[in-house]
Amino acid sequence: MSHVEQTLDALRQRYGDVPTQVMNGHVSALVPADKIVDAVAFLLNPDGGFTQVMDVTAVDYYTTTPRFEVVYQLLSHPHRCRLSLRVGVPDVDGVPTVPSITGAFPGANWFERETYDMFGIRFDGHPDLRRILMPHNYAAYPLRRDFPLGYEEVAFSHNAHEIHSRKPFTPQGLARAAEIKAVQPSALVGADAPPDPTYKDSWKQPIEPTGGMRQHVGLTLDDASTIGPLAVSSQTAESQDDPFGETMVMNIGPQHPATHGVLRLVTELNGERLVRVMPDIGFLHTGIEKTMESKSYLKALTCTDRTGYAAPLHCNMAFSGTVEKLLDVDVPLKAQYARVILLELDRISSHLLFAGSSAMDLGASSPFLWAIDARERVYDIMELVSGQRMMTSYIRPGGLAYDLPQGFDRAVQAYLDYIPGRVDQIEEILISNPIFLDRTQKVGVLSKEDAMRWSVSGPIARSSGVDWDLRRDMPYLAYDQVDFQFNVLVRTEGDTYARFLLRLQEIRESVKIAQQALDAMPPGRWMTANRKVAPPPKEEIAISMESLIHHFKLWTEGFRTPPGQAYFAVESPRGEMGFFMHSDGSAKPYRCHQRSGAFAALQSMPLVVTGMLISDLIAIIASWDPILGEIDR
Amino acid sequence: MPVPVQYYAILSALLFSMGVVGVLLRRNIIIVFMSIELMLNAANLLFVAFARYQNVVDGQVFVFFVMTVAASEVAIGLALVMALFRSRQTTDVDDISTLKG
Amino acid sequence: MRWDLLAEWIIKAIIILVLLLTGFAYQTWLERKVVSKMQYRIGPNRAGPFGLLLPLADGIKLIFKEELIPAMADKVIFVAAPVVSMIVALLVFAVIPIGPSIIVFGREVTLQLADINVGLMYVLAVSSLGIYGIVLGGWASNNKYALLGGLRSSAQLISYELVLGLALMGSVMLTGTLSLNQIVNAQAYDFWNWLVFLQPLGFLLYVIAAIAEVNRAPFDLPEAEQELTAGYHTEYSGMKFALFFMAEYINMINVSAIAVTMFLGGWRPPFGFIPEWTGPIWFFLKVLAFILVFIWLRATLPRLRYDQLMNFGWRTMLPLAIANVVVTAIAMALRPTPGANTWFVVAVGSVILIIAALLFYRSWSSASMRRRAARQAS
Amino acid sequence: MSVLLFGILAVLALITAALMVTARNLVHGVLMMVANFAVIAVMYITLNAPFVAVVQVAVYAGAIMVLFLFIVMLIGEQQLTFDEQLGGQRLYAAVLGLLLAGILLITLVSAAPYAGQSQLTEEFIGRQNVQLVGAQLYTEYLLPFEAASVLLLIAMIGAVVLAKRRLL
Repeated sequence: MSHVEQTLDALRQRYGDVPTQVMNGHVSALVPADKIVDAVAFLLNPDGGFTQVMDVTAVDYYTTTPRFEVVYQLLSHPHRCRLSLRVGVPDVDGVPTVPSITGAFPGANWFERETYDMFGIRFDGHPDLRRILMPHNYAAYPLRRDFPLGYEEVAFSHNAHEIHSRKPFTPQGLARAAEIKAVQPSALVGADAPPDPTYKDSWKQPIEPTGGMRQHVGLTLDDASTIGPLAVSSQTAESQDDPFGETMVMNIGPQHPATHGVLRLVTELNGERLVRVMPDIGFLHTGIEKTMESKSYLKALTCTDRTGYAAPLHCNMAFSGTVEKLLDVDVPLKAQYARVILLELDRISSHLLFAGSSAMDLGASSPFLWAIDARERVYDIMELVSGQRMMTSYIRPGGLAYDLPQGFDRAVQAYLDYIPGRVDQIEEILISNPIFLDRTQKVGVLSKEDAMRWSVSGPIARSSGVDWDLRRDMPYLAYDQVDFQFNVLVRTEGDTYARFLLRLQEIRESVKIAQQALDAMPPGRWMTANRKVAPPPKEEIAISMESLIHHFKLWTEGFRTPPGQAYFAVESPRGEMGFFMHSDGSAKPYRCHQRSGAFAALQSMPLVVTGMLISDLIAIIASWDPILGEIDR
Repeated sequence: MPVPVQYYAILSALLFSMGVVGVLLRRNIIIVFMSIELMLNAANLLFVAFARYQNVVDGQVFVFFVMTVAASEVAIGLALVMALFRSRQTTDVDDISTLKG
Repeated sequence: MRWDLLAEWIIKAIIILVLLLTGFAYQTWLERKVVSKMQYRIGPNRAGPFGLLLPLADGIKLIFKEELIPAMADKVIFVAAPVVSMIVALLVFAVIPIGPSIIVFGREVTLQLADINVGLMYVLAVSSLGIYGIVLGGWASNNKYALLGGLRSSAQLISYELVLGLALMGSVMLTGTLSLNQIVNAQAYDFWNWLVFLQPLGFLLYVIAAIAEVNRAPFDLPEAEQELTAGYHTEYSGMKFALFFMAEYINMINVSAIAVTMFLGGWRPPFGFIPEWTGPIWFFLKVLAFILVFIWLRATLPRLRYDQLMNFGWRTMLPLAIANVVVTAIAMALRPTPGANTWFVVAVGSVILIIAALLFYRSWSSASMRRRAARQAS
Repeated sequence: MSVLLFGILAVLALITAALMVTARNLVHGVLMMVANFAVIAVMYITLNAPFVAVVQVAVYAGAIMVLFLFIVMLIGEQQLTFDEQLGGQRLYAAVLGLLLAGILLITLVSAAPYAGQSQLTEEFIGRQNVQLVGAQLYTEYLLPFEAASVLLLIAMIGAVVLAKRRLL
């Protein structure tokens, strides 16, 4: 009896009837709403066997009651399994409300904020329930199914005023939104059933967050002080030497050379020493999840490239893997090997970007350009295989977009021969430099416990001593079919130096994997033979009417997935990159949620910065390797 | 035509008086400090001028001593300003007239 | 009033100005070219052959760029700050000898604007004013990054100026003069008379302090773009920014020229048999070598952190500089007859000092590491 | 010529001093003080005291006033400026200042002729100035010199102690 079954039995004993769903290995259990905190706390203790909550999100079953379901993805490191908990969300005072699990697992903090932001679900007991991705005074919940899809009008100087006055966050916009009652949201969404009168225009009704809607513009440190890690650091700040009895608040970002995108950090400084730091994200939020929910699976795939743009193939892979899990298709071995090679190249390119930019943030410019040079050569290979350098969308549900080109193995082999030398070079100029060591060692130490509690995964967790790598522990693709010889590198220091060195050395492990996959690549098809997913071959279309029709249907309408839920994750360069998908049986994902490693990891950054200097903060941000496209989505 | 030494004496006297007026007139401790520096500077000028007209360098040597004193005074004085500002949040000399900490 | 002398000064001043400004322009070109070679890049190659017209293009771009003055800035000081920086940078070169006396149109002309008897003190005094441009620029911008950059630089410059001055004192004691011309003459005629061999530690300390003085990597904290966006010149654009930029590069030339003059025999050729009129060429080559070292360091080293910089300055550099002066003084007092054995005593003293320095740095860094580890653990 | 130069310098020195004393903005005050020191330094050069002049610039302008500036910026210029309510004090200050200026003028101007011959020996104070000052400083004034260095040391320690203490 597997651990998941044991757990389900235990849950049934505790809560009576626990309806479960199983879909191709994805097990989910419906838990009573008032028991969710108890359930999570029970599962996360050593007896429960689960260690981390990897993801929290919601599904909007528009027109049914309860309308919302919150979905929790639990991961067990010792038993190497996942369990999904679902909770039907009851209404309290007209507002969908569930208890927050942040008390039992602090790492759910940002996930719950995002769910609140996107669905308007209130999490009782959450320490800091504010909008996270949308503007703080945004008056709607965009991932609700009845939220109308629109488009962004481009504001030119001649019409900027008019357009801005229509925005939902301006007073005029709010007034207009109240006026326009004629527009039926359902008409825009294209839903079949008439909307439930209880929820009519519900996407527009503002929900008071705990503590009332904040009137002031932007975030203040009063807000910040209520957040978990910041509240801790503000206590230590009292005991620090404060020469003037006051501190300075400084904004780092969103436009700042060292924030790796549009990340804003509200910092409270005592001289140059950090008292508190509060990350503020969402500047790059483009509603990718909403967009994906309105597109067929193949078109939605192209959106994933645009999220984790430093490692786009991993996003492709996580998405395709989830869809394959829903479809239960077999991917041919050649495609799997090719995917492994490309994913490892992708990882190398992402880690190179990290190594270069974090060296650059410490003031060393040469390693940056060496790394970028090496990274361009990965793009050359990507261009060779897909015709695109960055947004390849090459890995697709069922296999690859098209066959590998001639010369692929030669190009990869040349790169694999070349890259270790370049890595040595970057490592040598930095690791042998006492200034670099002084800047990074013992800076920003993240403890193993904190890494676990804050849902951190991937290289950051590994450099804090968490021995966990999905490629080894929950293998996917060819990782489970072939015994690739590679080491999961684990360091115990947990400082910036460990995070830097670990990623750099992971490049060598990636080279090993890619080399073995390249040597052992079997011949065969690049795409699954399942005609429900893969188009018929070109030569068949020329002679068969049915094939042509099928091809046409596949490219216009897309393939349909069986109804159900699935969660699938890959080991991306920034930790666990997972997709949660709910399918209603149509050709579009009913709910598609991307779980990004960088998003989860970034919320733990304020833990380690107290007492550090601004310069250290720069090094720490770099070592967290945030990619804002992936964080904001 | 060389400059008569009286001219230097007049200039020095005027600068010194300005320093005194600054100390009397202003209550901002930093300006008061700078006024004291101005007075020392006026004295220095006279030292150098007289040394020049007596064809000796003793006056110039004295300038160094004055500068040493000025530097010490500034080091201590500014440290005091910092300390006072820490405890009282002010640099108004009238607010810090008591000796109580 | 000697009008001919005045005319000579004006002509020399103009020549120095032109040399410094062209030197600045081609220094930027050189830096980009050299750094690009170190980073597997091509570097400037569009404007003219080998990108040689790039400085010109840069200048035109900067002149025509919009000049922004932040609304809440102190306008007068905001405009004055880069000018102060630039003027101070240009003033320093006035006392540096770049060649021997030559006969032009039957008139003996020294290749130096002013041979004043307190030349070295003048250099130190004037370069200590350079800080005002940076601090005021940072303050007047009314920008927190700029203010932090200004504060950082004032603390940094004050700390390293002490070392800078003390590092030069050993040479002054050995030559017994503050006049740069006489210091150069004291290092005649062959290269083994250069003061760098008598003052190796002084030379080393000077070079490190000089890098800190001109805010170059790895001491470029006041303008660390990743931390303070651009530090004190965050708000500057157009020509005002260009003035700051020029001041920084001309200061690089200045400190290199001082290093050459004080330690590497100034304009003197390395061997006595080379004719003296080649002096300016040797001077140029030596300064160029220094600038290449500056560029090399920039391409290689990461930046220090602020507290590390301060620790290094006060706990390592300053004691060593003082020790260097003391050892030099003892060596001079001990020499039996003037000129004899100085060589030996000072050289031995310096070697001992270098060993001491290495040991000192080792113990200091490991001690601070242990302290920090203890603090982290508690 | 030299009287003209003196006149210009004297006017500049007086203007900068006056602006410093009356400055509303502390940074401007500090800058005026720096300008004043620079003007006086030029005056020292005309008085054949180049060493004193460069030391004046290096010590006063390069170190002491930077320290002032540093403090002003560290604490914050806005926090250091406040409305100074002086009332009747202003009148007394002006009267006393004028009185003092008068007394000083009378005393100094009448004393000046006794200062010595105004005949100058260029070779005495010219090129050898540094050596002369140094020789005087380290022979005749050795004791005061040592005393001054001890004073500096005490000041340094005092400043460190004051700055280190949490509360006064």
